[in-house]
Amino acid sequence: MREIRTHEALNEALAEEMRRDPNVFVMGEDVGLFGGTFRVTEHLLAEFGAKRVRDTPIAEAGIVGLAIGAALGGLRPVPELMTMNFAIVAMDQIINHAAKLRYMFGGQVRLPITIRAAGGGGTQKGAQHSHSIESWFVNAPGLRVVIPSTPYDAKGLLKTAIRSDDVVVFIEHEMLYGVKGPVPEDEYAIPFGVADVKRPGSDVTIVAWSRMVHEALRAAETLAQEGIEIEVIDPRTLDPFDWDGLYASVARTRRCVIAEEGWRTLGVGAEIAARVQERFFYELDAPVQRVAAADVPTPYARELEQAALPHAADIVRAVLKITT
Amino acid sequence: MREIRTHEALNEALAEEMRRDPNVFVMGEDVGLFGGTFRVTEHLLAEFGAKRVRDTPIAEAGIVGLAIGAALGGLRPVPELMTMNFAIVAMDQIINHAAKLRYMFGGQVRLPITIRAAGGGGTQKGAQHSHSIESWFVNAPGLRVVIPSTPYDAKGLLKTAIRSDDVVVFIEHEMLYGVKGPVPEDEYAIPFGVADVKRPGSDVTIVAWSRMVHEALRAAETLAQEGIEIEVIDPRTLDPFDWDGLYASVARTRRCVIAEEGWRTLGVGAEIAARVQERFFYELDAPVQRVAAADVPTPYARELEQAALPHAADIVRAVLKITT
Amino acid sequence: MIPAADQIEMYRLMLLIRRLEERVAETYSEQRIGGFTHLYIGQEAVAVGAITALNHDDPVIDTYRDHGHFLARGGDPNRFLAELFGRDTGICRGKGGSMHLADVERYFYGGTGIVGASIPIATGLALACQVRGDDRIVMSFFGDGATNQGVWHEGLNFAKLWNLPVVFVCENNFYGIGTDVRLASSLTEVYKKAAGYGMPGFQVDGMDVLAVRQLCEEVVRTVRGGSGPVLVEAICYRYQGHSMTDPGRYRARAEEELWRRRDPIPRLAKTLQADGVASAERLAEIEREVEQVTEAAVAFAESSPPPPLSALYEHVFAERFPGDPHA
Amino acid sequence: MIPAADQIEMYRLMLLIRRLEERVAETYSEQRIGGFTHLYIGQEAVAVGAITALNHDDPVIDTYRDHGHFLARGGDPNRFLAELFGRDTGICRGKGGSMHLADVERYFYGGTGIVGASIPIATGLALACQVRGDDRIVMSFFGDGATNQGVWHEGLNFAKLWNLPVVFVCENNFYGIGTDVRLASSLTEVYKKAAGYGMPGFQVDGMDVLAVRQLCEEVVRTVRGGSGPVLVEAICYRYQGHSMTDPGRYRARAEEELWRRRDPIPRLAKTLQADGVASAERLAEIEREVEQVTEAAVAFAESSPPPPLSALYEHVFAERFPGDPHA
Ligand SMILES: Cc1ncc(C[n+]2csc(CCOP(=O)(O)OP(=O)(O)O)c2C)c(N)n1
Ligand SMILES: Cc1ncc(C[n+]2csc(CCOP(=O)(O)OP(=O)(O)O)c2C)c(N)n1
Ligand SMILES: [Mg+2]
Ligand SMILES: [Mg+2]
Repeated sequence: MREIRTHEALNEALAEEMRRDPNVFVMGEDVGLFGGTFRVTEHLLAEFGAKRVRDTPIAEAGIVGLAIGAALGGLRPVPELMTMNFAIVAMDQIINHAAKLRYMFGGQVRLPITIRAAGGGGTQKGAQHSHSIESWFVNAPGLRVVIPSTPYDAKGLLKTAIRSDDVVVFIEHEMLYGVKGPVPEDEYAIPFGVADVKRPGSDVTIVAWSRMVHEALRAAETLAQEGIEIEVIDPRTLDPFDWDGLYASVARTRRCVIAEEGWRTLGVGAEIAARVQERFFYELDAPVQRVAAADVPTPYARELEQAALPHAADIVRAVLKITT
Repeated sequence: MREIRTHEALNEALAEEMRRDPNVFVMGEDVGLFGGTFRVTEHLLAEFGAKRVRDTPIAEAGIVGLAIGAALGGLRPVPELMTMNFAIVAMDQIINHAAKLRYMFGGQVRLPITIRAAGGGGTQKGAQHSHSIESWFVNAPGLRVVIPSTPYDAKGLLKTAIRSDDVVVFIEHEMLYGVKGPVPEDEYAIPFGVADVKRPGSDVTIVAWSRMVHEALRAAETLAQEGIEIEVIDPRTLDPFDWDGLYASVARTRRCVIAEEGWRTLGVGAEIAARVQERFFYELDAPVQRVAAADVPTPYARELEQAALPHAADIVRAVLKITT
Repeated sequence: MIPAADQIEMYRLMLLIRRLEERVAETYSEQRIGGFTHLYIGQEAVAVGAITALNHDDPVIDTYRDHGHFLARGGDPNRFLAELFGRDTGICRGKGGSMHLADVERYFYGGTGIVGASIPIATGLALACQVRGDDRIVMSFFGDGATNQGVWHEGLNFAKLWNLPVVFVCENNFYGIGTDVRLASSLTEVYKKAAGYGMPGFQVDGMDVLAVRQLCEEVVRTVRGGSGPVLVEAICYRYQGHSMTDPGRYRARAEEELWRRRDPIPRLAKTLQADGVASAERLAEIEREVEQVTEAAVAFAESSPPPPLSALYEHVFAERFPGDPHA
Repeated sequence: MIPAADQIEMYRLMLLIRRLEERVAETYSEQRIGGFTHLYIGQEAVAVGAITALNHDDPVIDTYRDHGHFLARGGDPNRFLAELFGRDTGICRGKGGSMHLADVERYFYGGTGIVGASIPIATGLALACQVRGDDRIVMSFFGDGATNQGVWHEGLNFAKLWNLPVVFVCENNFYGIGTDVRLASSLTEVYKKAAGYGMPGFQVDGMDVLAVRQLCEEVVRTVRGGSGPVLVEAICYRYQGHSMTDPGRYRARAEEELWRRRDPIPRLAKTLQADGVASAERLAEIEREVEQVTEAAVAFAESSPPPPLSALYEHVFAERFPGDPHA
């Protein structure tokens, strides 16, 4: 199969869905002429024109608000907030409006909106530009939360997101845009709520998403040399979450480690750990381990940033702690 | 001891601290002439004047931003955001600025800011006006999070908050303002990070804060009649969290229930459950139970709202599940 | 000139809003309505004058003070009151309440409770109208207080930048809860804020329904013609407190009385009679009709069942998945 | 007239910014600097003209494009470069990096990375100055793009409403990353936006340091005198891409060349000589001094140690508690 980069896979998904449905349109800062800060919207302006590829002012709350209104008016907006850091400026529109209007209005409206943004740290962008705040979106009811780790998943999930009649927060990772992977040329879409076993194994279940899937796979390689077989489960969508898929794995391995890039305290791993430990209270061989970012604003200096963020080595350590 | 209402206790704390320190000032929507939507700032304008009790435009991001600037300039602002729902509009200023400037600037600045707001539901205010989003503030490093349940705690903690050199998110509960309780006339302050045992007991530890403390106490009454002795632990501050205090209780009871008004998925209870289950993996007699709000936007109709929010009866049920 | 039938209908609508809200106030005091309830009494001329200048399919979007606009849009009084009573027959199935009335069949996209937040949403609706090329325009209502909130400015900038068909209607009633507009806004005449966007701004007497209607007809015509957005400021006054729990002590009695003398309903009644548009008998008849509609709405709301508990997890999403709570 | 010594100092500062940033660009390419780094090259006249019009204790607050303002404020080149290198000797102990330079001893309250967010913070600093009655005024720098962000408007409204001593300086370089101001702002002349707040607004040639200085001296005088806030728009151009990773392909070469011919540094050099303020020799001497300072800064940064890992949990809070992570 051909291999393409994540940003190319996302670009294909956008272009294909825009061709399929004239109501789909893209808007955001630098998505047009500039081609997108991470090249995800490259060439779209040329193909679809300025009415469907809209450069906007720097006004994230406005962007999401306009997307909501456009969706109420029958369009299918795919706003880009450039990075997840700037979603914080738009939080009220996302949490209090996009996520709630349908419910408050007793089901009278549909809001087919896919809010795209890049999250994550690792390239020394400092405290204000390194957020992994997926746990907030998972906490608030009314949002689907999608967070792919490979070009294949990115494309297939973005297509599903755009076709969804619900509000999807689609979280990309800055460090994954350039990563290559196999992506079929034929049309496909990946359903929400189906975890992917990125590596099968029998000894310990590692739940990881986004960039941490790759760290988990690296850790699994290392651990395989010690004779420990890791199963790496990538939920791919955090809402809906494939609890059944995860539970099936943990039922076999009886050990679970969660690896995420968000802050440890009240990262998504807190919910997973709470549920797994409750559900498998009598079956688990060891307490669930969480590998996550240090509870500090992300520092700039490379050494400090690396110390703040979780790595494969931390996952290996967590696994060894509960296997030896 | 005299009994006063929560809003009166908070009002006393503000007045006393404003008398003590001329740098302390209050700002917010309707805090002056109107006396505060929940009467917390009543009479302050008359005593301290319009320079220290500042009515503001409806611009929460601006309010928090001004508070940050004022703190950088040597003042000690106590902004009120009226309700926690509107804090969402100001999230970037709170999370990305107030919480991070000190760290990003390598410790060059102090930010003695107490951001007050009322949270919670229960009076049919609907989806946009019923938030308990303390878990977001606990997730983000750099904020102290205070959430009292009684007039006594409210006063003592607000005084500590105002004297603190850090950013404090001070969460009040709309339904508790009118609740009376004993408050000494003499000066006192309550330190952060010290949980309060609101009722001692030996069989099950219930962790609850804000309004849910009262539901937990009600549940404890009911359960006492069944011969089950509940220990109700009120952390009072969620950051810093008195893990030692909680662990000491659970070490004795070996059973833990968490009761909170926030959404169940990734409420603060997720973190507590994850930690308690990890820490007491071999000691717990039963899985940790969480009592929380249904994962839906809060509905308006009384019957639905009551079904969405957690009650004493739910706590009783959770306790019985792990004791019988 | 506004057709006679329209003038009479405007009278009926203002009276309907007034009488229904009087019953809202009563039933709120009896605790049959809960939560936040913001009365529109005093400002009826704005909603009625402005909304009747629209086509029936022009989208309208609103704030929490939405009773008047909902009813002026032709919303069903029964389902209106049932919503406030939190009943399953309410326009939002009892899930929204007073602040979140929406009636999508009537292109009424609801009340929102976060001050200023509806402005970019209105602008997005206008974008949809423009893109679809269906000749519709949007009307967005908000208070003076909203014009100091950041998103208000973001919305106006977008609207002008993209030349979108939207009429922003500010109901300047001089207060945001208890805060005087002079304590909140560096420009107290809101229409002047349009200048910051190169947008035309107009001011109108919001206690005079015919004046509002006339200005809005003109504005609607130019906006529908492609002029781009316009800001309209209607000067008005709310006769009650900010919400049902506000006694409104921050306002001088003399000021209140001044504005009560400008009550838009008797004012229109007088004009209709003076102009020979409607007789005193005709007006009395309308009053009786409105009373009947009002009583019927109360009866409907009272006799309606609450939403079933099964509704709790409904309408969170359009599509459900096995992982969802109580799916 | 601006004193000769000041003019020479302004020349030195502009040159220092230019040369240091050239080394920043080099060392960034060598990956000795990481993250986002936004060069100020081309806009030096704005920071230098405006900041030298202030007293040393007037607070300044900034965006992510903060090198020029930090240095114009007299920030230490050594600690500047050490910060960009992520060293413990950096002005923020290596925790901030290029976008978050702060030097509180010099009343420089730092760069922030969220567009527009520093505006209400600047306004709050001005409130502190007013309340303390210490005669200081605040200067707030931001780009054209920031003026479309909601908090920008909130900040300006507060500032005017409370008559706060703050000068808002917009550096209009016609682009927000790759987006032309005409695609982002309904009013492309930013100073006109002041009208929405009843605030005076001025425009100045931001490529002419003497013009910037002159206007700012006047503005600073009136603001210090109690006039309330003022908005200044400096028309300027950045010669490099938006950040070190942006090749800047969205701009026409002809446009870039036009602006390069207006380079503020040679322009001032010419004026200084023409006016007999400084000879060619004196300017060459300054060039040599600046080179030395620049080389010393590189050496200092290079030879400084990274922050110790123990710094990771430091500075999150002023006060620590047992429950804190790694307390
Ligand atoms: C963002 C936000 N902040 C605060 C509030 C609380 N609040 C509700 S209505 C209101 C006053 C609004 O005044 P205005 O816009 O003039 O409308 P009016 O009530 O006069 O119709 C305030 C402050 C809110 N709902 N949303
Ligand atoms: C709220 C927010 N949105 C988006 C960004 C990404 N971003 C960084 S700089 C920039 C352009 C800013 O343009 P302008 O204000 O004109 O300043 P300039 O870079 O030209 O100095 C953008 C969009 C950001 N940092 N913050
Ligand atoms: Mg008002
Ligand atoms: Mg710019």
